[in-house]
Amino acid sequence: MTEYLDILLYIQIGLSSICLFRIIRGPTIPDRMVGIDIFGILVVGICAIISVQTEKSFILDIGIAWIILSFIGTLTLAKYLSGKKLNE
Amino acid sequence: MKGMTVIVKKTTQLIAGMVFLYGMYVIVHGHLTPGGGFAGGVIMAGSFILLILAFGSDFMHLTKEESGTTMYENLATLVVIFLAASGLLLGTRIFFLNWFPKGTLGQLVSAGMLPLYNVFVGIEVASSILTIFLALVIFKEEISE
Amino acid sequence: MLSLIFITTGIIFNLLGCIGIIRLPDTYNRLQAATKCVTLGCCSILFGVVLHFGLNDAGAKALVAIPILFFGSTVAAHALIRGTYHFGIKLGKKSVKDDYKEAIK
Amino acid sequence: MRYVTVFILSLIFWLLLTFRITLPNLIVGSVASIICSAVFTRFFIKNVYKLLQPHRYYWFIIYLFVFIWECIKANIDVAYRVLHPAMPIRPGIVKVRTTLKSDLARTLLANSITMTPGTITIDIIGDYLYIHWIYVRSEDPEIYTRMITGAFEKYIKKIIE
Amino acid sequence: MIVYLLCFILFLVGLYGLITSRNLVKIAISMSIMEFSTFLFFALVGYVNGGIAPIVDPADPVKIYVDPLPQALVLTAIVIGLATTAMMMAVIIRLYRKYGTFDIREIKSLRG
Amino acid sequence: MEIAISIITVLMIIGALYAIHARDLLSAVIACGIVGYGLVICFLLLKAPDLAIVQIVVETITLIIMVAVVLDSSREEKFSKPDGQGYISIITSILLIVVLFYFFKLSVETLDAFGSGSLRMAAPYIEGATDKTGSANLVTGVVFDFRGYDTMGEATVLVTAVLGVLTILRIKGKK
Repeated sequence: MTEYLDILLYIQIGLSSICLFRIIRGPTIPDRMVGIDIFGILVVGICAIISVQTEKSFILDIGIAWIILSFIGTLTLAKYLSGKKLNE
Repeated sequence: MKGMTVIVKKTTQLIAGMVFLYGMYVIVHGHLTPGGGFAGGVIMAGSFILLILAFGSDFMHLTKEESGTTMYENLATLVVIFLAASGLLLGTRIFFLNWFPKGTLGQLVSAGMLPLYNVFVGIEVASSILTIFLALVIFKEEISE
Repeated sequence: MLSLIFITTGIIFNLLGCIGIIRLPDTYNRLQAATKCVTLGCCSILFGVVLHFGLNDAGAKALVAIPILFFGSTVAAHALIRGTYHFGIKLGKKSVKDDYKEAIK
Repeated sequence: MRYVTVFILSLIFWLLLTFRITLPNLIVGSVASIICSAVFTRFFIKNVYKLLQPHRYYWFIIYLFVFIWECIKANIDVAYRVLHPAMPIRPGIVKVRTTLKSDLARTLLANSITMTPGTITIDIIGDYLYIHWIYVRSEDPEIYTRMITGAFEKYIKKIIE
Repeated sequence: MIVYLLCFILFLVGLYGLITSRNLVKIAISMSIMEFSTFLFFALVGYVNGGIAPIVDPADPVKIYVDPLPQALVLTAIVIGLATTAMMMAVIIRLYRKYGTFDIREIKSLRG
Repeated sequence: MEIAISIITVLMIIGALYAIHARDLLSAVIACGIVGYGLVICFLLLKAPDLAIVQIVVETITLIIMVAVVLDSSREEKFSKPDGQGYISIITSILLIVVLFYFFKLSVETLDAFGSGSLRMAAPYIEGATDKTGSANLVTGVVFDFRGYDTMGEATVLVTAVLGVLTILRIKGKK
């Protein structure tokens, strides 16, 4: 069972490299923002798999913190795109 | 129209309180789970940053002269130094003396004075991050060349 | 054993979403495929974690994480696609209809 | 009344996070919830009496099952379009009229539309929702309005309004 | 052993950017990358094979733990890195308001 | 475990190279953000959850501050062919990199193998921490009890940074 979860972990890390490919290759600015947003959601899955593998509950705390801060970061980038100052 | 769309505003109203409470959870459980004063303080500041991003800066009635966050920051730093020096008041010669009763390992009330340090460091970090954000983002128009 | 099935299903959905990031032609379609598939995949993985731990502290944390992830990612996708339109990115070559152009004039 | 509601919701969230009922935990949770309700009640939604009516929860559970079914259909649909060698996409932005009145109901409708087959909400102006669709199935406004919002609108009207 | 060399290569990439770039924001980014490689090296040195995270579970106390001392040092260093970055950004935005450019050599030649 | 960390470190190197060579400043900032997020995965795999949660929050705040700085500039870096001074700096950096890499390679050979616990200070801290501090999280025990002076210095540095930012930004510039 541990080896099976290891394989899933490697697959998830490989998927996050696809997001890096889109960040480097993407022709416009919004493509890169899509890449960093998807990367933030994928790592929550990595946290969940590690918490199953080690049977500890505190890894899920990091996952919840990651969700909240990724939301704040994406809102900042989206507000940049729509052409406003950050305080309007 | 001030701020972002209706969808972002309504969702932010529902989520911001939850973010603030989660920051408090990370601070208070700093000696049992990962986290502690620094991470929880930044998450608490993040809830206010979220509200400012969604609604614009007018709704909190911030005055341009003084926002009052630096006061909390300096007070919290003074309390941390006073707690560290409280070992000297008892007659010993040790700075950072942990003189509270320890309690049992793994419970919420344990580890002596470490939760108190965590709480005040958290308040200090939250107000300082919020001050940096306000100074760099909102009060930038005040600079005149 | 049921938890492993849910986790594997989530990984397969994540894989489809990432293939969508590579293959689809313009920004709007990429955002659609990626947001839907990856969000449902991660919700499925978290539900598998709930089934694995049962109802104790770890299971409750995973159960709290699911609605936060759901609301956060959908609202982030909405803000991002609106910003993309206002930034001036054109729709793709295959698109057939654009009603939003008259509305924001 | 709003303060009491926010306090109770915060305490429930705290107990879910910690998941142990002892006396110190209850005291610390109550203090944290009092601070949270004192700071954040100003920004909470206005009308909280609707949370006390039990038939809304009944409709909410039925809505949840409908929503999960639609969500799984959405993913299979997108997976088909991604894996097909010719990529059968036909994107466009359409305009849909809604009959819901309150802001919270419109927010829930927009979030639901974002997770269903091939659609993302772009903006709300007046009574109209602007939606990006990955495969525009028809050109007639009546037909696509019923296709997009038909499954959710009646449940949301019973839940919130 | 290959991990240590990759960590050093990350440090050298940051050093290359710090010397050759002329933009003030890119200089700040290069310094961030050098900080990252240093943190990674301290965390690598403290790892023990088969160890678990340094949080004691009272139920079964006999385990091998990862070394907690480098983690405490890096925890302090990350916070100081944030303070440095904020200070640097304030200086950069002040210079942009004054001269209207991020290029360090144009700023040097304006003088006055 | 070593293979996974190697893969992520290679990804971080590619991201860092792109961040340095990008023409657009906003792309450079986003690439720097993804290098920091990759560091968080390394910390998660290396069993350091405290560092992971602190690095997440610091990275996001850094991203917000950098976006706020880039927001009201022209965002484009002007391209100009490197002149004499540019060539001199490139040649200097390449020489420095070769020399430093040689010394690094020499010093790596004296280290122990990965995962053998090279530092020998671990045992006293782990033995004494649970008895002396009573804290279940050993890192918090070390930070606030054994190394309390470091933490006090860190708090002071943060206060000083805030005062410096306010002082720099509040001065009215004169014509």
